[in-house]
Amino acid sequence: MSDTYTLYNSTVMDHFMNPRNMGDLKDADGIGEVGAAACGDIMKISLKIKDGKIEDARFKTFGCGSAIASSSMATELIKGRTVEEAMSFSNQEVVSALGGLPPVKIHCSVLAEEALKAALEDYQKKRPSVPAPSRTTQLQPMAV
Amino acid sequence: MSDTYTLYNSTVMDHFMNPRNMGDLKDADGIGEVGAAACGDIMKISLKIKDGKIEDARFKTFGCGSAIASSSMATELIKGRTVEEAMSFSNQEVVSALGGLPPVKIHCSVLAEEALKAALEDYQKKRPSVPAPSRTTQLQPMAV
Amino acid sequence: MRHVFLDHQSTTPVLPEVFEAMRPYFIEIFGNPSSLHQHGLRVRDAIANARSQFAALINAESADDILFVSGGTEAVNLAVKGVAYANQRKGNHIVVSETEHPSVLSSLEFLEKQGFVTSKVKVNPIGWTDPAEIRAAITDKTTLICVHYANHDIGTIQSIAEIGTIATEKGIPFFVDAVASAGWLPIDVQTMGISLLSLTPHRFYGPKGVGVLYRNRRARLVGVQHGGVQEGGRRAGTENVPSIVGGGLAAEIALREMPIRIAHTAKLQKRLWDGLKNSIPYIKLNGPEPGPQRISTNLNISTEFIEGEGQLLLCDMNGIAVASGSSCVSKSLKISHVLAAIGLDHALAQGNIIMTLGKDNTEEDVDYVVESFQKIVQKLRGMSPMWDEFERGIIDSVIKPAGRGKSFSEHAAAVSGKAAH
Amino acid sequence: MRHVFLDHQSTTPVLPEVFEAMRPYFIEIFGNPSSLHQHGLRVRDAIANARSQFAALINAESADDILFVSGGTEAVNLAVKGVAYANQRKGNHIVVSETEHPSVLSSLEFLEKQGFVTSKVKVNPIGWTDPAEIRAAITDKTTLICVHYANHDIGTIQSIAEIGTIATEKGIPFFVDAVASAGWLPIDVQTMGISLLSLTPHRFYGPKGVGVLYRNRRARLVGVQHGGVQEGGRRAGTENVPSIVGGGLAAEIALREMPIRIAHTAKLQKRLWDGLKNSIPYIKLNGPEPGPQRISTNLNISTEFIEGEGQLLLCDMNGIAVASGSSCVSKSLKISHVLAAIGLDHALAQGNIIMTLGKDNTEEDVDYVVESFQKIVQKLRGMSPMWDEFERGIIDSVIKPAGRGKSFSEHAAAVSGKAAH
Ligand SMILES: Cc1ncc(COP(=O)(O)O)c(C=O)c1O
Ligand SMILES: Cc1ncc(COP(=O)(O)O)c(C=O)c1O
Repeated sequence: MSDTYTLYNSTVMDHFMNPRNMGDLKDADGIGEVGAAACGDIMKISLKIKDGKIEDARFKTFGCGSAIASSSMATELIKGRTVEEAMSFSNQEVVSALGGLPPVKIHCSVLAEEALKAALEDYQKKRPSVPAPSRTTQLQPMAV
Repeated sequence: MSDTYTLYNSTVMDHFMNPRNMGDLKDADGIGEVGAAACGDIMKISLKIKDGKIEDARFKTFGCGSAIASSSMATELIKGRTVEEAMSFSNQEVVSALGGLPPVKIHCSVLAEEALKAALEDYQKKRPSVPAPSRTTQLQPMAV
Repeated sequence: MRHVFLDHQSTTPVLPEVFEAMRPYFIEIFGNPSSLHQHGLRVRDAIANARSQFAALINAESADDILFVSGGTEAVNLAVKGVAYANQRKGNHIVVSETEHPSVLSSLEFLEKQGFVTSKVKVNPIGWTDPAEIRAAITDKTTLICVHYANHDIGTIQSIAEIGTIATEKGIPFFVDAVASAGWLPIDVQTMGISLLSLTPHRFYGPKGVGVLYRNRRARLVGVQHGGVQEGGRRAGTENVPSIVGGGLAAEIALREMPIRIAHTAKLQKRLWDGLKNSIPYIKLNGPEPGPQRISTNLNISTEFIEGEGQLLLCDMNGIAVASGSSCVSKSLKISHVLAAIGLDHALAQGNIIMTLGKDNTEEDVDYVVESFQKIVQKLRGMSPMWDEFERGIIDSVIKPAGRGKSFSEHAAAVSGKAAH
Repeated sequence: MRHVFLDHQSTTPVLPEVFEAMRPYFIEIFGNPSSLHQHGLRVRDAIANARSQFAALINAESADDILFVSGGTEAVNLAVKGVAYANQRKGNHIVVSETEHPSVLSSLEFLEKQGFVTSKVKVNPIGWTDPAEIRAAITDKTTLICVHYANHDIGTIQSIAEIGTIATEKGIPFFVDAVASAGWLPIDVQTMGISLLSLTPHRFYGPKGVGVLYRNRRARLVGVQHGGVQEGGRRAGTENVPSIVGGGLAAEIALREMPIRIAHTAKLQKRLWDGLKNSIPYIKLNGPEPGPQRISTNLNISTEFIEGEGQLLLCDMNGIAVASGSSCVSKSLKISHVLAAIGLDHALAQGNIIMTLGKDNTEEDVDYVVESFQKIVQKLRGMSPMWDEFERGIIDSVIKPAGRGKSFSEHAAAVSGKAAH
């Protein structure tokens, strides 16, 4: 076979094969770990925040290719944003940046949003002056 | 295509393609015409009988290949037999002589037996001294 | 000996280019489309392409409206049962024309055992279903209307667009069995108001082993072959990839060549019927005259005083492949229900021959058939007691009654002791 | 890059000689077997020959006991529904093992809506159905017992002959789904007491588009695809002649080569599992150990702390084609019901990978897979929060519990706010 056939588009495959920001952050300012009840995926995002700005982000994901790609993309997108901006982050951004996901895999991008929001919540818990992030979905993320 | 594929075996095909004794007999001593209710076939057998012996037999058939072959074969088999012998003629003889017929076509051989018996009946009606032929099947042939 | 295939209604050979398109999918590209690796993903693309090719043939709104099944019969079964079951809460009544293919009628018989009710709408003597009678048969429990496009036996073209208008107006799903017409008649499911449509490419130079059910998204349908979630959950089972790929290409070619194929077969159809009727007495055309009411590929004739199987066999021995709706030819020993539905005399039904033309038939083929068929009829009439009795004035002709003797059927009933069926 | 196809359970490529056998049936010998002329009669012979070849593969009493359908799924649907409907007056109860293929279970769900009742017999932790439990489930209303021969996911071989003895003793038809085993396990329907058996040649180097239902003459069966009177009235629809012909040859070859194929795959199966378990920690074999209780082609493993789709995709990117029963891989987002039935922890079901061997796999292939898979697991564990948390003692391993931390499932439930399913 000459061509390569893929389940996901090339952007998703690239983020799955070469994930950006994979790992943990030492001394993270906020950590969120969430799970998707639908399929059992688990995603963890760690943030380094300085002067109200996300300086660095890392992820770890137990899940399918699109879950890994979604967390990779989400961390990419979020870096450099203010906490305020990040609070209105939506999974749609991940989907568009990835050039689309199969319908059955959209929940992976939701998981990335949830992990990010959980990390921001965790950050706020430690710094109660910051307002809570807004929710764009119904899922209940949970910080650990 | 090199070979010829046929619905019936080569004996049946031969009797269908080159029927023996096809036609009518002038001044026949007995004529039987019967129809198969099952499929609408019609068969007519004419006999020339002399000194209690079938000297000649002819058929005409409206019906499928196996009906034509059955009447051809039946007239062949019956020629030279005494009326008495002919009275116990059975469709099984036709089937064996033809080397077999598809199950759904066995009724064609029955029709040949019936046509023959009807012709013998017709002959007897004209010569009441001869005993009636024995029936091996339940079908009701009818002389015309 | 010349070989003339005149049984294109039963099946057609695969086009060489269609075979070439299929070839790699047996050995090299052999994957199961459900697999998530290279082998599976690669054939998914091929199947998606075929879906678009079939969608184009019938002008479907979307390739997603094309479901792949194993053949024409399965497409019909899925349409009829799948819609009936899906709408079970709304109603249990189905309106159908009486000359549908057995796949439609037997599916309905099965459903009747489960409490569904069908209304069979009669056809006129050329096999045409009056849309007004379809409308009249509809009740508030009707959940499906089934009318085929062209009849498989006698070639009658039904008034699909008119029936489609009625169905749309009433909001009832309309299923059109186009197995005998797809590839040979233009189809536009959108303008014709068709909700579901069945076809199979082995009727237009594509492979066997695949059928298509078109269904628009407004028509509810549940699967009837259960198992995996192939075809959006509406048809379980590993897809027959090579046939799907080949069928798609056959559909593309059929769409492109349709005008040529129709014109060619229409010309031969006329030549054949003219030749036969001018050289053989007591022969009748069943169904409409060649023209806009009849599919260009089909001729259905009855030769009086002789039976169909004999004609078929002698045609075959002369290199001519034909079919017959006579009872001797059917496995059930019954005449074609279509011939019965148009009220054809039993004697004529017995003498039935069906000749169906294809793109590769020639004028020389047709002339050879006319010449051979004339001799065949002559030979069989020479063997037939009925012809003899007709000539002797004992029985009369149905086709051209001369007012003498009794009818063939009366005669047959008398000699068999039973009415013909 | 090396290419290793390890998904023979999903489908196999057609053998070159099988393709050659099929080739003439597309263009030259294209007839419809229902036709009474040369073209039809010629393919009848070919189909009869294929029937004998399939009969030999399973030692059927007679070639007449072989029915051709469109695939494995249709064979299963016909067996289950066809026997259920045919015996409807005698009873409405069906006994089935809970690890049957979805084609069996979904057919039964459909029947349940129509008033049939099924008893699902549990399997033990390696997926084996105890014949005693089958016996215990039988009632005087039981009209069918369904137990597959080898499981499609975990390769467990069922005690068919023992269940056959029970079925024979009780006079109940016994249907064996052999789609995952025919061609790879010896089958003797006569000595094993099998009344009906399903198979499809695309699992043993034959074509797609054809399935076989064996049924002995004592088993009553009605058709479920309605229409023409093909296959003795039990399966309507124009036959897929090329696939039938090719399938027959594939069956003949499979029978001849079976001992070699079994020995070869059994050796590779052992080498592969040994290689994997020796190089990768926290990996588990699902189903029986390689040996007489497991089909020689199947390995089903769970790699802890990582998910199946990622493993599958990385395998694919390394040229290795595999399958997975994880929920992310299924269209329904559910883990394989077989893994659920053997009580596999959800975390392990998520990490599931199915590798199925074929006759053309080599030892080099196996060694390449072991080497690559080790790296793949390492890469994915490096990305997995679970692996990290396991290493940090927050969660425990299911495969080798160390008595520390909570379980993966507890953890997953905690972070998702819901129990895993
Ligand atoms: C109108 C019509 N519908 C359905 C079918 C069934 O198609 P198949 O035999 O290809 O399954 C046929 C076949 O003759 C047909 O002519
Ligand atoms: C045990 C079993 N039965 C039935 C089937 C259905 O076969 P097919 O997909 O070929 O129709 C499968 C397919 O995976 C199977 O493994």
